[in-house]
Amino acid sequence: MNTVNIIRLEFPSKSVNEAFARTAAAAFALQLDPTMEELGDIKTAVSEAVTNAIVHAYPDTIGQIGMKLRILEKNTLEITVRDWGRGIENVDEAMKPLYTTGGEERSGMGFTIMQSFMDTLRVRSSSGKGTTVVMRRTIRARISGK
Amino acid sequence: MNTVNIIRLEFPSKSVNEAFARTAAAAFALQLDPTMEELGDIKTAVSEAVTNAIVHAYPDTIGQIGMKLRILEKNTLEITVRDWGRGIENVDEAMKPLYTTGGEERSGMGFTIMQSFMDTLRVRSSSGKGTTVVMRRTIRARISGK
Amino acid sequence: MTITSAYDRGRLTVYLSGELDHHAAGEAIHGIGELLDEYLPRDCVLELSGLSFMDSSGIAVIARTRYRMQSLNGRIWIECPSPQVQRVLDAAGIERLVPVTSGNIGGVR
Amino acid sequence: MTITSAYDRGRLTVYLSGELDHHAAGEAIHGIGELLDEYLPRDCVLELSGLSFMDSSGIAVIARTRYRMQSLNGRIWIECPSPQVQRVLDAAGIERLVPVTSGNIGGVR
Ligand SMILES: Nc1ncnc2c1ncn2[C@@H]1O[C@H](COP(=O)(O)OP(=O)(O)O)[C@@H](O)[C@H]1O
Ligand SMILES: Nc1ncnc2c1ncn2[C@@H]1O[C@H](COP(=O)(O)OP(=O)(O)O)[C@@H](O)[C@H]1O
Repeated sequence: MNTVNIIRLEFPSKSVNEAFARTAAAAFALQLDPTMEELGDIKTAVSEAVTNAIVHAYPDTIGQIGMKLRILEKNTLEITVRDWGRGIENVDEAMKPLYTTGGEERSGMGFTIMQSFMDTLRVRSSSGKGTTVVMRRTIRARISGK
Repeated sequence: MNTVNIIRLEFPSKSVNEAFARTAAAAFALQLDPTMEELGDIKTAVSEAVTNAIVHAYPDTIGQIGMKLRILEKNTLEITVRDWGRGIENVDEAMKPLYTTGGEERSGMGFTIMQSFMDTLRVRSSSGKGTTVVMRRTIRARISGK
Repeated sequence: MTITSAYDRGRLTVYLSGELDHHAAGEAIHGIGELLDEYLPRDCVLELSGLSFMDSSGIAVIARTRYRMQSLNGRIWIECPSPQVQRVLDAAGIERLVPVTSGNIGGVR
Repeated sequence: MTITSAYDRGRLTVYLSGELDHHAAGEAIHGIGELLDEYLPRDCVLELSGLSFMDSSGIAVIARTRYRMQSLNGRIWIECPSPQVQRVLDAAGIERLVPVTSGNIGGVR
């Protein structure tokens, strides 16, 4: 698919950047004229993916997180969140609802929420090398003047 | 000065990204608990710098724009906007109020506004190679609970 | 994120407002824990109308609070989530654990 | 950015709302130009209360509209800018060219 627009971001894995990342993704998504509900879904999914990189990829250090926001043909938003951290040994198991290696502050519902709020979710990971999460959501065209 | 937090962004010089860039900068600036007025000033200065890269650096093509957002010690926000476009031959002249090489859609007030809304403004440019604008603004500490 | 509370005859109402993400979750778990320790309430109401954003970190806060209320042999429910918060509650299937009411219904279970 | 307008006995009021940046400026100049051509007004009021953001591109829109009103031998003023817009008007020194009123004062010059 052709890229209509693309933004690349990079930031350190500080939890204060969770809010920045989801707001930036929402600001970009506005170019597709989403509904409030679609915007909320996108913010939530980004928050989950970025939080995972902060909490799980770099548990004891501050590492770098990359985010790529793309608008593809046919009103599709693609969000890629990438880290160069610990990686996931068994992705299928990690994606199951309630599965978590985190403490009492984690619910094990992050991937489940990304999956239910986005149209597609792809996770690639390699132990010790990092994780890449790619999510897509098509924004329905609205009959409206801006 | 030490860097407390840093975000790097890169995006193509499409005018639709002006709104994205200023919203992203404002979302980051929120970490310094600014007033509405300070937030408005930051958005405006970013809009001017990014618009210049879109309009003047790449007049006939789409090029890349880099933006770096840093929080320094003592509540200071530093914003760097960079392009690899046409460059400015005479920076002193270009920064004068009303000076513009743009058409009727430009006012020649971009640098003047950046200067009056930010504490410091530094412009480096080299003809044919590109322009870098570095702006700083210290956010006054407020007596408030979050 | 901000926590305020009201206590009346055995019922503790905890008002969460702002954005509840992982950055805020530790503070929320700690703050709610201190309130529960102080009042040892029979009912705990999580009033979420002021919460403009919540992700799965909020689910962990709710699950943790439910666990604490169970150990007090008390009841817990959620009131007035915004649409975004409701969608996260739905996706996580929270209603199987904690009832959600859209209005201030009081002693509903 | 959205443009609406009202015309009453020689006075055209142009309501700008949303965000007026370079991305929107071309459309604004074009839209206001068409309104001026249609009504050839004696007074032109730029009512900016709905404008949530404006940068120097808005200054160019105002300057261009002033130029057109001069060629019609008419008057022009700005009404009700938000604080952010007022700060940009101030920084650009627009009051030397176009009066700014905070309320709907009518035929003020
Ligand atoms: N970026 C990542 N790097 C390393 N491990 C990850 C990453 N993302 C997820 N995981 C693993 O997958 C598990 C499940 O993730 P998730 O469904 O988001 O729930 P939670 O974050 O609440 O644990 C995590 O507990 C962690 O073990
Ligand atoms: N990034 C840039 N690349 C090339 N030229 C620039 C750049 N930024 C500014 N300039 C030059 O400086 C002039 C003045 O800029 P500015 O004060 O922002 O006013 P305006 O954008 O309205 O022309 C521009 O007209 C242009 O010639």
